[in-house]
Amino acid sequence: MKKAIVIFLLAVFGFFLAVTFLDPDFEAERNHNGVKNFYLDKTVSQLKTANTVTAIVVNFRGFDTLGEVTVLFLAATALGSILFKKRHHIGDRTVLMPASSIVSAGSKLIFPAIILLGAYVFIHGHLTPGGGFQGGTIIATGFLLMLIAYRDFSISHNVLSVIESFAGIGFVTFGLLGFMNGGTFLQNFMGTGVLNDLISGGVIPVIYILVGFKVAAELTGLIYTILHEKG
Amino acid sequence: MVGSPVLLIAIPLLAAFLIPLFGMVWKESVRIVPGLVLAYLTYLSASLYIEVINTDTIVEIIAGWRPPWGINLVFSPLTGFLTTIMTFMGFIVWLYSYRFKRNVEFEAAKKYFIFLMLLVAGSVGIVITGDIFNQFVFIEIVGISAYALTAFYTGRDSAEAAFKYLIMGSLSASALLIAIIIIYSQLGTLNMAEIAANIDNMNPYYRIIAMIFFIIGIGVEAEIFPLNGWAPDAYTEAPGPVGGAFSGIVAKAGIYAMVRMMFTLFDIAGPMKILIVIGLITLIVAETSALRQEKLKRMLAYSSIGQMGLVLVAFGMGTKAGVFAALFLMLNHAITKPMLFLSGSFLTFNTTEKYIKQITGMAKKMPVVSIIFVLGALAITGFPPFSGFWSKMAFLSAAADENLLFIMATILIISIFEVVYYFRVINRLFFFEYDDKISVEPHKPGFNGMIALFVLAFIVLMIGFYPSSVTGFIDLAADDLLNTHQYIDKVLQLGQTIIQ
Amino acid sequence: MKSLTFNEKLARFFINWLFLMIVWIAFTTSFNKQEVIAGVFVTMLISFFSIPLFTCCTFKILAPKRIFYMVYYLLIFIRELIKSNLDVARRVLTPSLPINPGIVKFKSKLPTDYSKMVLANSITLTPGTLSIDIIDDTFYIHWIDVKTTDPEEAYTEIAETFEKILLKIFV
Amino acid sequence: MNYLLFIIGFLLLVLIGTAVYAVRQRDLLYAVIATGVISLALTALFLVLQAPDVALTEAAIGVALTTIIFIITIRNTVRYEDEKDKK
Amino acid sequence: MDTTELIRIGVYGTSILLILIGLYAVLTKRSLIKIIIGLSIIDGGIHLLLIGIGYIKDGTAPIFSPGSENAVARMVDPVPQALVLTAIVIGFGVTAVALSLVIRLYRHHNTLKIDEIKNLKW
Amino acid sequence: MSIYEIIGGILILIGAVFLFLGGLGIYRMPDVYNRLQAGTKATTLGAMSLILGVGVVKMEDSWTWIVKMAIIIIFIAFSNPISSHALARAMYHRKRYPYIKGDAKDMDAYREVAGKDDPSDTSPDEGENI
Amino acid sequence: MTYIFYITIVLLSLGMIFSIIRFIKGPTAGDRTLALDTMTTLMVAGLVLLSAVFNRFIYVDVALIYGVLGFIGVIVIARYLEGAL
Repeated sequence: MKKAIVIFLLAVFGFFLAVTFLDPDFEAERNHNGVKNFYLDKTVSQLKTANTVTAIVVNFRGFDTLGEVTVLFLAATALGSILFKKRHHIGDRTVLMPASSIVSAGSKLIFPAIILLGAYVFIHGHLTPGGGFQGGTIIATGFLLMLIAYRDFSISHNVLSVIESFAGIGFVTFGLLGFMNGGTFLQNFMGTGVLNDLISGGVIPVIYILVGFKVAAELTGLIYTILHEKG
Repeated sequence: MVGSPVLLIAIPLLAAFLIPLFGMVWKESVRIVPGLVLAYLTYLSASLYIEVINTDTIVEIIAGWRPPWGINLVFSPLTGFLTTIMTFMGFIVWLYSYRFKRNVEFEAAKKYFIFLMLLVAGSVGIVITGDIFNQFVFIEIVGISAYALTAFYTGRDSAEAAFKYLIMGSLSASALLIAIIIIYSQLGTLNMAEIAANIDNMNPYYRIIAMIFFIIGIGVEAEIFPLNGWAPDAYTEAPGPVGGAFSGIVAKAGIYAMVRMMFTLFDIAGPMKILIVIGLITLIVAETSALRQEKLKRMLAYSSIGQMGLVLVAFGMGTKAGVFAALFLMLNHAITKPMLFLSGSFLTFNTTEKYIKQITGMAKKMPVVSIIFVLGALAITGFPPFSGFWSKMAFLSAAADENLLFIMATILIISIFEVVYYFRVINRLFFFEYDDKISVEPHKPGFNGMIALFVLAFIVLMIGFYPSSVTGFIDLAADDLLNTHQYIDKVLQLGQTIIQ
Repeated sequence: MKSLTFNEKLARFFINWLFLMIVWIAFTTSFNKQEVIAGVFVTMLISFFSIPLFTCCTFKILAPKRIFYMVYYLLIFIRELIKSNLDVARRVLTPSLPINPGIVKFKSKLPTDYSKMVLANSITLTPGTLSIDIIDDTFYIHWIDVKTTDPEEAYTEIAETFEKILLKIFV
Repeated sequence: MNYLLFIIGFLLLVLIGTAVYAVRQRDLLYAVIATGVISLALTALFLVLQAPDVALTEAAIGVALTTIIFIITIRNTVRYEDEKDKK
Repeated sequence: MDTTELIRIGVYGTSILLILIGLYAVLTKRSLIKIIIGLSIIDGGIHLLLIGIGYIKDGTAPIFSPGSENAVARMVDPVPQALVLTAIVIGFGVTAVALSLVIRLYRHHNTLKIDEIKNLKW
Repeated sequence: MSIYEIIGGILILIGAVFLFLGGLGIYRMPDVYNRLQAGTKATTLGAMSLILGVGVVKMEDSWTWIVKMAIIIIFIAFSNPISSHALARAMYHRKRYPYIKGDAKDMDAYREVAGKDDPSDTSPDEGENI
Repeated sequence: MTYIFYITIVLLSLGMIFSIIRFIKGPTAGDRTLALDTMTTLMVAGLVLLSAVFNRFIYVDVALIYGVLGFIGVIVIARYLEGAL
């Protein structure tokens, strides 16, 4: 009975959504060339950043990114707070049994390459797809591989939180530096260089690198916390 | 220029990232730094507010791109008014909980204060931002801090309340995103002023669909009727001061977002009636539920939801008097409800259930706290010499101007309900004998907590005896909200003066 | 983990640096001055922190003889890979599924984990065999078409060609 | 241009099918693996719709991180939606 | 009907279906983990919808790599992509918090069924 | 058609065929170990060949493609066997019985895996639901 | 060249369909994970092919990352099945 009601409600809801989005008018009445062309134009001419999405994420809508980083920070902190237990076993292992020697040898071998891949992704955030979030996530995934392949691989929570704090402070500080130099928060106050060079885009790659460090530290901490959770 | 609105967001975030570092060096700093930050925010927003009133609305652009393209923050008489209240209440809640968390471990205390600070910062962000997607991000910040704060205590049913809140919160965030998608695809912009200026170009059908999704999206924070199922549980299960923070800070931000959306974004006459309907339903359902609650905090939570409904009804009238009454009600509620929560949580200290019967006869053991509780109850039910009276009067006269007799009658009946359930508590508090078996163990309230309560009581009395001290501010704020064209001009004209 | 002498650390650091630099160049696919300089710094940092981790080989691996055997191994490996794929194709496409699977084991003489890993990977990718588990020196192999169950014969059949070359590379 | 239509249509079908499977499956582990497939199809779809940044994000988050947090939750709770599903 | 139109309808339709499937899971399923899977399916649908908004005929990614500088006219709208980027990361954070709450609930109630966890009224 | 396109096209086709066979293999084979055998081998070679083919086709324009393809090929050749080994080992530790034709009962190694005396009566898709 | 591309796409889709059938049929978690693994590899090949078709070199990064991370996802599930997590 409950299912029937739910399905009926969903049908109504879906009908409205379908009428909205599948209507040809929905495309026909669209009117948004201004923003897109402005962004594409200014990204090349002023910011000298090849990747427009990066330019939007870090510069035009940089405030969102600050909020987003904060959301991740909050999520990692909240995870620690929610799963908090009073007795804390120091000798807790993340995994119960050792992995096969092939898996552990392979992870050891591929781990630096994964970290390098992450670093590559966030250093080239303004040139190729990707950036701080993606790079940070890749690095965290690398740590995840090590954590599940080795029983005695441990990361210091303090180191993680120091990295995280410094990256976050760096982000806000760069924003405030723009505030002091150019007049607005997060303003691009550094020289922009030549399009498609590694050193271009002014403050954008710097902020994305900081975001990369921060996301990597946050996600690694998150995984580390949740892996230590034994039911 | 004393500072910039952007510091209202940047400073708490900076501090949140700094606190773990400070905590490694000096443990006490995790309690002190958030307080300093909140005090600074209160100072900053108050001084900005005064500046705004005397000169002109501040529109802060970010990253050097003018409004239609970049994100902008708007610090107007209205947002300044709300921001000042919210930061001040954040400071009060911090003050109250400063020693409250001393018996908790260091790690937990650190997290508690980070969440509290970011809750305030996120709510301020919701209010001052001028960009709908940015508002979504801030709603998520508020949301996650609120989930974490709700689930703060282990051993209660807090995780359940938080989970309920989370499900509703993320569904509503999805609805908000759909609304943003519709608006962006039709108008090609995310800036509120630009949307407001171009809303007439939008197909009315899509406009209504987008508006419905917006209402669903913001309704969870604003505690409107079908979406407020989380509120009573979350208020009950969260630590005492957090209930105050939810009702005094988060709900205000939600209401603001809703009203800004209705008045500025979708400036249509008809849907205003929606607000009245939603508000009335919320009000009636909440107040009748409050009548049969046995737990103190749950009762306060329902009362808080009811007040939000009242505010929405007042906004729904759409007139100057109505908006004035609504803002006045918001101010009152923002001060009185935290006062009730804070004193109530002193009265039921260290219990998990917080039944009303547990405070039987506590007035003799903790007279000062009890008197403050009564003061709050009287203020919120609208007894003459206190602040609530003036706001209810403003509300009734606004309704009378519009000849909304039905609403007036409803409000009067609801007020009787309120009186009944608050007096039930007061009766137990004062006119029953203290009983060891059911009542809680009285304890000595902390010094800081008492200061927080006294400050609130002082404000309630001050507004009660000199309502003219705040009506001027509220009047300006109401003008600001109603004047959509001025908002659009202020935001977009700025763009023409600072051209990249 | 036994502690390393300074020289060992240095050797590891430099070989890591070399390999990671090659990987970096492959990632960026550019010899632009800025990219290379950035790469030098980044890879230096990573190889410094991965000194205790990345232990596959020392500079010995760069001796010409070993490189020759590596290339030789690669060629044999590719031949076996293609053979194994044709084998899979034949089995999959034959309607009657001509398989006779089973699990056999044999002992290997390879010394380090890395060489065992290379052997196991090669076994997995060569005709009809899949390494299932390694316990100390014993390899457990799933064989799609069991010819023998004797460990010695299985060894000759499955692993001998690879292991001979691997011993020359890694020892 | 028709090949694009074919690829997109195929991926969309995979997406819907896997979503239905994930919702209907009573073994939570299988449902979690199905979310991995959803994320895979979404990644390809984002790339085809010319959003490599988003595809990268979806790939980086959907492949391992979402899986691990879901799996840890399953490990700490129960694997089946209903105890009687356990064979 | 031309190809772009068909692609668009397919993408929108699929996203709507995904949203509905996810909502169905959230509303009817009893297992908490299933509810969260439903939430992530909804998220996926919304992200797809948002990307579909930005797609244009013969589009290419808004990245000015060497060799594609003159493709500006064909570039798809970058704004929805930036929004989705933000939304994906936020969604991941919310999922992590939700799952940790599930672990807490299981610790407390020893069940995942939503109708057995009702100390509070739903 | 240049020589690059011809060679690259052939490589791509070979790769596509093997990838298809990999899919078919995991569909047709009777138990998880055999599926792993077919799946891993065919998809690894298929993906390598296809990616190499793309690199060769693009070699006409620039050398960058082939370098990046090479690194992808190395990663795939390295990681695919490891993941299937991990999977096989997981099955092995969960005592998943391999499918065996009637006459191969007397293998010691098999007993070590299956831990059961008479495996002949287990059909491939039965056993503990893992 | 176009025809080669079409044939390849069709073959990849067929391989994908067979993996999905295996994924749905099961019967064990190992089979499903194997299907996921196969699909990952197919997808890496497909992404490379697509970036060649769109003629954007930078798209290859997506395939690269998918290739590297896909195997970690499989190892995570395998480790869980092993009982090690």
